[in-house]
Amino acid sequence: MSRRLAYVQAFNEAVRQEMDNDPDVFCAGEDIGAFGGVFGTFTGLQKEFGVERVVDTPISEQAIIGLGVGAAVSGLRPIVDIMFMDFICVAFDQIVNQAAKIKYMFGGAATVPLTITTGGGGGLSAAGQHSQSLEALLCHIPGLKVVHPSNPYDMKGLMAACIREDNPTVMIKHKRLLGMKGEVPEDPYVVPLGTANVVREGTDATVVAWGRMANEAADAAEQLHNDGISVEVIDPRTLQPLDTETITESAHKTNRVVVVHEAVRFGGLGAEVAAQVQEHAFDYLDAPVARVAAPFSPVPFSPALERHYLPDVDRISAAIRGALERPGA
Amino acid sequence: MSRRLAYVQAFNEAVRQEMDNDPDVFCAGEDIGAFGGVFGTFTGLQKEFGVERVVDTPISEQAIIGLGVGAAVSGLRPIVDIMFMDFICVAFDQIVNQAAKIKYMFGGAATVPLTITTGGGGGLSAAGQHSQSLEALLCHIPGLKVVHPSNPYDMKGLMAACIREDNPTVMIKHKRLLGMKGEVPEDPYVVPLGTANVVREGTDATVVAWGRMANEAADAAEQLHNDGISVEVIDPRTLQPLDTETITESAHKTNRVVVVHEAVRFGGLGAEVAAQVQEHAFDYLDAPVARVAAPFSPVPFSPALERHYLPDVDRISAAIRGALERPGA
Amino acid sequence: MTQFDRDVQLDLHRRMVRIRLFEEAAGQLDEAAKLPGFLHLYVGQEAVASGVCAALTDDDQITSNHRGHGHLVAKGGQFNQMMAELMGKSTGYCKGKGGSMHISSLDVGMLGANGIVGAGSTIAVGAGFANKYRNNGHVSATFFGDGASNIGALHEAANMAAALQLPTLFICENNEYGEFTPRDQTMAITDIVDRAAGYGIPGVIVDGMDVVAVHEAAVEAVDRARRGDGPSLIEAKTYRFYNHHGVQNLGLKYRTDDEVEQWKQRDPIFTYEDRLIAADTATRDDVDAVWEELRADIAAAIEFAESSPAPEADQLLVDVYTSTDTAGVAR
Amino acid sequence: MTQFDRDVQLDLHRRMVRIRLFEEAAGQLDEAAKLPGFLHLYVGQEAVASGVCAALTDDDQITSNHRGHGHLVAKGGQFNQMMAELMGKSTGYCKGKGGSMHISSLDVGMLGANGIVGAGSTIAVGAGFANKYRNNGHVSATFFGDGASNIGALHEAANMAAALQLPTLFICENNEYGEFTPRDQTMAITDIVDRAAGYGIPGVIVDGMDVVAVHEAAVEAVDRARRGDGPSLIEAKTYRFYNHHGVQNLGLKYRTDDEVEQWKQRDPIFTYEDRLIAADTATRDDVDAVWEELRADIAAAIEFAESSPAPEADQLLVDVYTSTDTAGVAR
Ligand SMILES: Cc1ncc(C[n+]2csc(CCOP(=O)(O)OP(=O)(O)O)c2C)c(N)n1
Ligand SMILES: Cc1ncc(C[n+]2csc(CCOP(=O)(O)OP(=O)(O)O)c2C)c(N)n1
Ligand SMILES: [Mg+2]
Ligand SMILES: [Mg+2]
Repeated sequence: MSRRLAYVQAFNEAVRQEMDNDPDVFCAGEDIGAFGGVFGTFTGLQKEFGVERVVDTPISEQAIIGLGVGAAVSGLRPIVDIMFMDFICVAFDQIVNQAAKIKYMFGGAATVPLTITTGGGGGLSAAGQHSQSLEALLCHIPGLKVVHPSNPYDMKGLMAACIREDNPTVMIKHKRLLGMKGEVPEDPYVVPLGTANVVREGTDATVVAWGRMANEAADAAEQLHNDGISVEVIDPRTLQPLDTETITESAHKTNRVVVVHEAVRFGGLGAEVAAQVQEHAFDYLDAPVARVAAPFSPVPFSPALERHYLPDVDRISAAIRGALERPGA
Repeated sequence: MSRRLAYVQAFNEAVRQEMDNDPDVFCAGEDIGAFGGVFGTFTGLQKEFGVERVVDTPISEQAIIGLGVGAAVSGLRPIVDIMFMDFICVAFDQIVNQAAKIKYMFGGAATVPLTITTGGGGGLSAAGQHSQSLEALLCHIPGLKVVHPSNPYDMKGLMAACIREDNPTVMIKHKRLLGMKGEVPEDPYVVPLGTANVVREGTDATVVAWGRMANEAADAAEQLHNDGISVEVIDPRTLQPLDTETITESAHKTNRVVVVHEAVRFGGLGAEVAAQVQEHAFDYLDAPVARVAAPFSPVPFSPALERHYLPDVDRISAAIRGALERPGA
Repeated sequence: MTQFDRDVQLDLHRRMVRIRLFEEAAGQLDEAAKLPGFLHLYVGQEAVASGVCAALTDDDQITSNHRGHGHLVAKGGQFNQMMAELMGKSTGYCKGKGGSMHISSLDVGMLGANGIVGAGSTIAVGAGFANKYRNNGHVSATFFGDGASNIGALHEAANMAAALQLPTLFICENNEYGEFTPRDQTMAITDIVDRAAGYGIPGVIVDGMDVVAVHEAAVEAVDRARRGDGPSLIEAKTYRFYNHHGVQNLGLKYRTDDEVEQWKQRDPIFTYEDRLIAADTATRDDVDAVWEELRADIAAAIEFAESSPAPEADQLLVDVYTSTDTAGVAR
Repeated sequence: MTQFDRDVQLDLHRRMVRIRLFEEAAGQLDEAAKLPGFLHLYVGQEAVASGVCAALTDDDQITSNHRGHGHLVAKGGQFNQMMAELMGKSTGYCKGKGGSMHISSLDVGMLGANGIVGAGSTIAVGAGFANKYRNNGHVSATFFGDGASNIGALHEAANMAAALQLPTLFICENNEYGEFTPRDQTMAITDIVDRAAGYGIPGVIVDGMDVVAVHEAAVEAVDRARRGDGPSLIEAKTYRFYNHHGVQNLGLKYRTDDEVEQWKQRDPIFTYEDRLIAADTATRDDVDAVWEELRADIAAAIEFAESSPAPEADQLLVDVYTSTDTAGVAR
């Protein structure tokens, strides 16, 4: 059965169902227990599963991740929450040098079925330390998997996949999407990691976009559709491993690719997508792969500035039109 | 006057001369004082400048960076050392969310003339937590500048530039280059940040490579020269800001570009270079921008594996030959 | 409180009232949806920032946390630039780029609120280092909460300051909660001051609702630091009257109405006013005049902020780096 | 030492000798340039790992630091796989991918040496959490140095363990140096145990050159943890006889020959052997037989390691992720 649920509820339901299914799943993080998490993502779980399985922790991000790593290596399936994505920097060693590498460094002997959840993205006037999109940092680290759902359906399925996954995963919840509603099946299901979603088919250009930007891209495609431009929109959903195949196929078909993300352009994941596309679709491309992203500055506080900072429908549309200006082969 | 100095001595001389010149310059880090630093980079400085200006710290990377940030905002010009580049992860918040952003978040009121020095790179069988090349993480952060010299001359000039720079810089010393000798002028000089070095001119292909890989690329170019292939080698030296202009010009001339780095390929800085080149030289390229980099795994301990892990002359040559296999326009 | 001059006693009062009025105004604007972003108000804790900052000069530095308006007001921050900053205007202290969580004014030695719990402490250590390096007799102080005392950076900062004998004060505002979680769920100790011995520095507990007690302890710690005797820890037992962010408790039952009420009985400003009047240091009229005068300032500041322009789009990439010449810098 | 059975007393001895022989062999191989990478030897500190690990079972977990061979040997690690790992061979505990700094054996509950100072502590907290979650009566322990006690992760780990009342032991091996810098330059306290009160956990100092004293303290802390009474801190005063890495002091004058000599007089193995013999628990011959037997094991292990194959190139991307199906994973 399918109902309309909010993104935040879809997250919550995935956690609840997986906890129901598997007594080894537990949650730990700041204010997630009695309070249910500052974004409401853990609402009601402590009441249902008890203080042993939904644990309020001290403000100690390094120890929170370490708790997860140690418990995972010991056979549990921890879900540990880092409130804002910006705070992964505080626990970066534990994520990058411990969680991600232990399996390899131990010659495969360890398994780290750890899910790290965190709230990313801008648009809330939360300024430089509470608005970042740092997915590129995580995707560069062998051993991690990274997901960033753009809608309630993917949220539930990806979160379930993360919890069942035997490798450390980072689930990035977009703070601006928490209230977004959509159809979500009641029964547990999984969106397999590493599979992109073709949000909309098209023939003139491909847009690759994730998180909230996938929705902006879909809106841009809709807008351009009215002008007779057919845009294919691909939401990778999983950022590491990236579904290169789906993106490449689309590039072969449309010959024009635009990548969109909220993170700053320089060194963002869009660079990797562009590098891959020009490699795998060199002979097909009629225009350079374009990138729409934030400029090279910290996220500004003032809404007047943040508005210009974040990519939006107009900038995406303009980039697609730009790519289409070049004559075809 | 110019003499032959080792890379490590060039670093040391730059620090000494800048400390001589400016009483606001001081150094702090683990084992850098009485001991001179585990790589010998700070040898003799405490003896010369005293314990007040060359400070041994506790093993507290967060506080080491914070010490630098606070002292810099208060008007000093700190050089703070993070022994191995892998350990920047321990202090990542202080680098990414504090040092890099304070100026912007404070509306420009703060100035952070901080130099962070650290030892990067593999090839010493130092395994997963002491061998990484994490420059891509830093280059994605607005507010930071990042340098990575490939030889003694650049080391001295870049280090002096970092110390005199009014923004936070990260100087990555390559551990395998410490003993490398080269001509170094005795008088103080600066290699301006943001200027690439055309190591070798060529017409058939461009290789962009930094750190130890710039030298491997030069060797590959020499090897191919014997086969009549003319390769231009560009060492950006500064990775942030990147000298896009020099790279683009070269791409316009040679029409084929290979990027080389020690970091893992996915999400590495090579992706940014490739994305920029295909954008700025789309109509000039005869082949996709190729990337030679480490595969997607932590750095393995065993020399038998690390040998296959790190890019080398042969892999670089093969990539250049691969790019040349495609017919020209 | 007799050991302090009347001027000092009245100054302590004035600092607290300035904070209270600023925070109440901010709270009202927030409830009227006129302030973008998050807002962590300081109401209830005024005695701590006031008592400490009154022991400092403009050349002494402080670092703060997410709950930073009170610290900046106490350090001498101006209402106009503060209010403008909260509204994201170009006339704000941070030109609208920092907002509530990054409010700062280097002119009065306030090296920033901070959105990362505990991160300000290491920066204060750096400022302390600079003071010692220059032998200028200045001190730095860092404000942090009970919750922050559990984060690694705080530990490293305290030990670093102790190891290097820096003139740096660690001021813990123990308000018994980190966001919505009570202290006893996040640590096995009651008093943060128990950690001082582990750094080899002196530590004292003070009543954080008593501005004189805080000031006394701060003066002693500042003297000690100026003498070159190193850092110390002051734990002020205090309470925030509003919610973790914003004003209302939103019906969240993480603390009881009763508990809140009991602390409100000990309001740091009202109880202090009673003492001032009882000791004939001030009359009720004197005291009321302070509120009145400052209320006018606040009204003017809101007016100033509201009529100030938002930053223009061309300011977006200004001040990422110190040189305004961003040529060669990535976009 | 009479409270421990003869078996236990001899077991403590045997553990120490195993460590000493392994480390001496590794040191010799290193000096002969036969070991790749860095090597941090445990010689001098044998009583700590032995005394603690003898109080644990295979189901109890430990985490370690860069100086980790001794901890693994004491926990029951096998010479063959250890020596092979140090040589980077495919038969090593980590198949040659981890080496000295990441040596580990989950089979005996050794969750890894660690190249990041302090990082192992939080992982031990996670293991402790799992034990409590499963109510299985097992405990975890983490070994760290005096230098590590100044890093943030350690602080967070200790507080987290205390707050959640986890069955986790914090074993500080205070050898008075972090690399080449003496303790008194990096902290203002002499005893790390002074930090226990700040977490609200018990802390004791033991003579780290006395394996029985260490074992006594460990047994008590383990009992406490198994009873559900939470974590504790044991500070063992000890000394490393070799350099920070490798064997020689390289003429580095960060500590005096005299200081080293004085500590060597208190060699944890030789002094213990004297006590065993004086107490008639063992004869000189008994004791010598242990060395002889284990020397043969070491020789065999070196032989095993040297004749083992290096990992093949096709192993490079194996075990980055748990599924061996790396399709779809970036290269
Ligand atoms: C590193 C980090 N973790 C978590 C947060 C989210 N957060 C903001 S304030 C806060 C509570 C802080 O508690 P405390 O230090 O006691 O200060 P108080 O709010 O009580 O004044 C938390 C958890 C953060 N900003 N930074
Ligand atoms: C985060 C981090 N900082 C610095 C280092 C470099 N380092 C390796 S061992 C060591 C000294 C550790 O001292 P201590 O904890 O006392 O252990 P000991 O070596 O004395 O056994 C240092 C600084 C590291 N590995 N990790
Ligand atoms: Mg608090
Ligand atoms: Mg030590």
